[in-house]
Amino acid sequence: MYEAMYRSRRLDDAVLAAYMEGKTPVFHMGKGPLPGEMHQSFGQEPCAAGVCVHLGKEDAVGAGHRPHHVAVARGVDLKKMVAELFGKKTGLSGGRGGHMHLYSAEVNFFSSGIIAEGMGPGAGMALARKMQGKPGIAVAYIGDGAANQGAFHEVLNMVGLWKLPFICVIEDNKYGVSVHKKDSTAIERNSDRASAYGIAGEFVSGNDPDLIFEAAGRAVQRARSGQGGTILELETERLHGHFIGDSGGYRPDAERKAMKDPIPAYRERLLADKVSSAGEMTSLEAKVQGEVDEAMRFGRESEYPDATEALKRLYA
Amino acid sequence: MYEAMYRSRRLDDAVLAAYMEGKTPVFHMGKGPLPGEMHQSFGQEPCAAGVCVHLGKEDAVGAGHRPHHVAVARGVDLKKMVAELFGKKTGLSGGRGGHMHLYSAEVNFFSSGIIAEGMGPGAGMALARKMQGKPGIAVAYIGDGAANQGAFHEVLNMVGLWKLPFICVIEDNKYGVSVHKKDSTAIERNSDRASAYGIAGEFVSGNDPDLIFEAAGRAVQRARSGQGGTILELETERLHGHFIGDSGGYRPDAERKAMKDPIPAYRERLLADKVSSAGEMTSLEAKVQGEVDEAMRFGRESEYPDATEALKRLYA
Amino acid sequence: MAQPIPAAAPGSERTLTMARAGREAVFSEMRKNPNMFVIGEDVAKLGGVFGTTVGMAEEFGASRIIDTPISETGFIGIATGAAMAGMRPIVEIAFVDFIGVCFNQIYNFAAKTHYMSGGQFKVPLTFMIGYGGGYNDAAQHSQTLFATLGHVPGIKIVTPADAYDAKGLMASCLQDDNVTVWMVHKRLWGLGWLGFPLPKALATVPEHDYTIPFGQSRIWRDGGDVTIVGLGLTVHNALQAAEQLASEGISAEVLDLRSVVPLDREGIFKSVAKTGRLVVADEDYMSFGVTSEVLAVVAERDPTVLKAPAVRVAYPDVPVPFSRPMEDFCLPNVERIIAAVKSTMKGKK
Amino acid sequence: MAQPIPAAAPGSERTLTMARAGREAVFSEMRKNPNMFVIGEDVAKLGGVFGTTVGMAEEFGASRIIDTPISETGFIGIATGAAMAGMRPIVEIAFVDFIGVCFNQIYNFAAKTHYMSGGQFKVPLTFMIGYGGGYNDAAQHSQTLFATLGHVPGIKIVTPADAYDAKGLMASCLQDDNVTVWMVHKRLWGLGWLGFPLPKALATVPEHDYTIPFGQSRIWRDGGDVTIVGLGLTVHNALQAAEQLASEGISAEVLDLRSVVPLDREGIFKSVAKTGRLVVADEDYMSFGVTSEVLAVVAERDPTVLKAPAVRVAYPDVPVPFSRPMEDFCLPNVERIIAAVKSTMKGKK
Ligand SMILES: Cc1ncc(C[n+]2csc(CCOP(=O)(O)OP(=O)(O)O)c2C)c(N)n1
Ligand SMILES: Cc1ncc(C[n+]2csc(CCOP(=O)(O)OP(=O)(O)O)c2C)c(N)n1
Ligand SMILES: [Mg+2]
Ligand SMILES: [Mg+2]
Repeated sequence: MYEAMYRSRRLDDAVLAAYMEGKTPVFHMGKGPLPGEMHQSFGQEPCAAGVCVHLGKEDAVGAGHRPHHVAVARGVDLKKMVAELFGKKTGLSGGRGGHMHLYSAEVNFFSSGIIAEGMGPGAGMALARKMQGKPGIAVAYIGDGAANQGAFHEVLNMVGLWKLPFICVIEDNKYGVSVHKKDSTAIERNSDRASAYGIAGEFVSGNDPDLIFEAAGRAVQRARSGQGGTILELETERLHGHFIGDSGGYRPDAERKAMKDPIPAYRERLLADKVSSAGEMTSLEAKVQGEVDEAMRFGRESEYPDATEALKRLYA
Repeated sequence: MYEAMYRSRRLDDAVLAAYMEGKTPVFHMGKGPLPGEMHQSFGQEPCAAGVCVHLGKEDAVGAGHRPHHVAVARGVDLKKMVAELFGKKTGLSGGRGGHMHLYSAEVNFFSSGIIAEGMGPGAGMALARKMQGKPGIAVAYIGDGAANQGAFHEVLNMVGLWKLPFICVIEDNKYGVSVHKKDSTAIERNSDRASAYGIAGEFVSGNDPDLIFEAAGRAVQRARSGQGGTILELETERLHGHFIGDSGGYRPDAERKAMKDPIPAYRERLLADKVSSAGEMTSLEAKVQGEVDEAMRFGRESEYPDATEALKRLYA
Repeated sequence: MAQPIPAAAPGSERTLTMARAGREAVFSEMRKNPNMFVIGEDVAKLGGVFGTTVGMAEEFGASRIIDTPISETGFIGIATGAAMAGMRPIVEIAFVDFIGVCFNQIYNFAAKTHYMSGGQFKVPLTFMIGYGGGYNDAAQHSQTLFATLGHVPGIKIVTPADAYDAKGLMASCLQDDNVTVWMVHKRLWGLGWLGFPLPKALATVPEHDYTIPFGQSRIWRDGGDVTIVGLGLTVHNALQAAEQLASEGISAEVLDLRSVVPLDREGIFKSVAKTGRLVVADEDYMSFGVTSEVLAVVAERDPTVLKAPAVRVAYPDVPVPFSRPMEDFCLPNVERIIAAVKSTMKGKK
Repeated sequence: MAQPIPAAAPGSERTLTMARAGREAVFSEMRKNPNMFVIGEDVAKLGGVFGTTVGMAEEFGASRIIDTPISETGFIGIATGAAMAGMRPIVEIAFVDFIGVCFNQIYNFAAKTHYMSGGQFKVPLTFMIGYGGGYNDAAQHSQTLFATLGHVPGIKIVTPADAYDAKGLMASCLQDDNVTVWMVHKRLWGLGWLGFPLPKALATVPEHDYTIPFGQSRIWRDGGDVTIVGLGLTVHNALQAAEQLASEGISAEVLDLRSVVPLDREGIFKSVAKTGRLVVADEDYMSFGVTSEVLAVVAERDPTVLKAPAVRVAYPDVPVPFSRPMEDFCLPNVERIIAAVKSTMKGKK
């Protein structure tokens, strides 16, 4: 899990640096080698690592507009993913998708930019496995804000009704852009909404990889054993703004000061608990850093697609 | 309450008879003096009467595709309403609306034909009263099937969040067209979904006008006193098909046989409890029948609008 | 290009309603393809509000004919995910008027996923949708909305005008690996509750399977003076108008688009270039609609082929009123088409 | 009809971005009308993702500047009901791409309620919506969708091309008793995060209130050889193209539609009748779009005024690709407009 978290973090660090190139002095989202909106995952890595580690090749994962940590934890090819962020022809979708629309058929992964839009397709992949009599479950990631979108309600009712092997992971970072959860959501815990759909609901506090791992294990077990769906609500932390360029000025200072970065904390725990030695840790980190550097170089140096490719692949 | 129930029933009887004119031998929905889809309220009259009796002029009511009993209980002008069903120029909307789109600004009433579409507008009327510092609450009627539509979730979350003086009445007749509630809804009681929105939920079984009256009284009291919204789920009975022309062949015979008509039962109770005498009852019924006959005659005899009116009133 | 219909093998034909013909294609494809299933409201126990799936639950069982809650965004999303995972869903939305509650899932996700994924994921999903008015179902159950669906890229849209096309176009949709929409006018269908269908909507339909290419219009009637373009029900209005016009010595060609997307631009232009006059009849709203696009095709290819201004006989830009005289006034009927044709013939004679 | 802009009272002008000018109209109407309020995502604490409501929460308080959950169907329905009950809501939907999740509440209820109620209920509701691409925001955040909103009846739609029109059109929307949509191209707006706006999008804006009639196009530049119709950002592309063409001796008239609905059909036809050539530049998808309707206007009024085929410079019928070279290839840019104009001039001279 630490590896997946660390890989996502180093990727976001590298992407952040590359993103800012060419966007100064006057910030312009459309300039530079990495243009467009960029929603990063700083602080939310445990939610991806702790869940995806339970998944196998037959399972499916859908993410939303903030997909990097989930894609990384799911094992999406890092080079192709970075190339897609750069809009290169070697990217996952040859540059057609971009940061919010990462698709990797290899690992049954997709993401999309409209709030809660991935809920149905995720549940549909679970239904397909059920209909085909194949093993495999589906996980869809949404944010706390997305839980107030109609699709959430419609899909989870069918998940309960048809006992689909489906997990809705809610990453509760307490904000939807600038709107705090208490100003958007009538109740404290979205996991309590599970009772409206006859499915299980679990809440994990503390953004703790180990606790997330355990709760996710229970949810995956329920799904695999035919006991149906789960709302897995994970308390987490959005360490940066909503997207690069958002200073997050709407957040109280106290709240910001109180923010904890889960990665160093987890690293210390692993060392303290002697799960791995400082030496192993540093060489792992070096290896991951190497992969990220390599992926960034690959993305940068790959060619852009031919402009006329824009008109292709509309239909299969 | 009995009067409102009886009026709605006699209206539906008269409408049913007029509707069948010109539609035989081959049923054609578009033929005859009363064309179009026709969703009647046979059996659901208590849900309207028991709730609307608590409402005053300042309150607002929204109904769905099955609006007759609600419109009648709300006190929509019967003649204008019937004229609208006939598509006449004397109708509520001069014939532009029709059976599913009954609007009466006089009594803050509207209905609409898209499932759960009236939830938001209903809650918005409640918000307007709150913003204007005026008294008044809003009630929106939906069916059991509509509780699985996204609008239900989105609106009730805001009702809970903003403590709007709003009541969502769910008429649970166990069917959405041909689909039984157990095949559409993951849990037994939609009123239990109130806990997902921090509002009150009450279920009333038996299609009993007096029990509905009491529960509605509590819900209205909560709304008026600033305690916020309620899901008021009322068990009821759809005595006929989904619309005229639907034989309801998908319903088990046993279930059909077990259906009880709430109106004669309530009449007996009123007599037994000496709430009113047989004499009073018959004269009341005669009076109501007279009104309905008069309204039907008015609707029939009124003129059709000029065809070119179709192009007017697009904009205010 | 517009093509005549190939004749069916003799003896293998029956006269069917569009409902039965379309259903026949669904049965046939469902039998061939175990990954195909039907999902929507009232498709199992009821057999579809419009009878599209009568008898299917009995043959294919509840696991392949799935009644849903009234949750269009939800089940269209689910169908899309299932399609991405190897299934071939058929989604029924009884009335096109309802797409507003689920449009995002259609145009932002289902229609774009093949493109956005660079071809990694296919979405072989077919919608069966009813549309149209003329039976007093008012503003929320009488719309046509071809252009609403046609304007957003990634969706193929067809609408048959008779039983032969109903079966062939349905088969084409079900065999296609993209998001396809099979739309049929409620009054052509042959529903239990809208009386008898128009005689011309019935057709002799071969028992064997056949498909009709997308984007291929159909010439129902040859003519030299004017081209009347229609689709769905307006094809029949146009045919009636053409007959009356013939008695007045005006020779009208009737072109049925059959596909809204892809649109048979060559077929349209070829016919108008021949006749020199254009009338377009469509029950969808006028502005930014099918009639707009058809006129634009001629204006951008060669406006000089037009001997007179083109005329649109579309639904005016107002909601559908309930009252019969008002609705009849708005519909693109035979009288309006005849008047339109005559206006294009002014001066000539 | 197209009209020149009235000059503002001397001394009462400032040069503003469209964002500030539009906001100025909102502030002014909000002050005049206690029943007016703003509702949408991130409008209060953040002041709008696009800065549309900066400073408003401070002046008008949380009761009139309302942050919502991400529940567009819900809060648009709520805003509609509030409007029916005497309020005047302003609803922000940051990206037009999102209308798919709430379209039903817009076209089936809000837009039709005045009509369906026979005029009993008014719905004075204004949407503020951003649109457009060109900054690599990909398929779900770069669309324009004028025609998607314009095709359904009951909605008035405007889109300003400079700060003067931004204020005047906003005031017209807020004073209107119907559902109105004020749409602005993100790259014209003057957002914090899209660099500097185009210089021509800035304008001297009077401090006093003023309105601009719906359905009145604006001639930005007179010309005799060809009419270039644009709206929003494409007006500026057209102006740049016109300058370059002038240096080559081609005199282009640039007509800004300003309103999508109602459309200034007279204004379009008058200009094309004068110049005899038509190019339409629009960032919305081509088919069943704004370009279709503009060409249709000419084809149905008098195609003989066209000395050459009309040309559409629209967004092709594909989703917006993320990668820069692909998106740039699809956008209706200056080069494409110049090439289009030249194709209409072929033969001439
Ligand atoms: C239907 C829809 N409405 C609005 C948006 C704009 N939007 C993008 S992200 C976002 C906030 C999402 O909050 P949350 O679900 O908590 O996810 P987080 O950003 O916190 O990870 C919003 C409003 C959108 N993409 N789709
Ligand atoms: C969004 C939408 N989907 C489907 C329909 C078609 N439809 C009309 S009524 C109905 C069933 C509604 O069931 P319920 O809410 O229980 O109300 P009831 O008819 O039982 O009174 C359906 C599916 C519709 N009008 N709107
Ligand atoms: Mg969040
Ligand atoms: Mg019901």
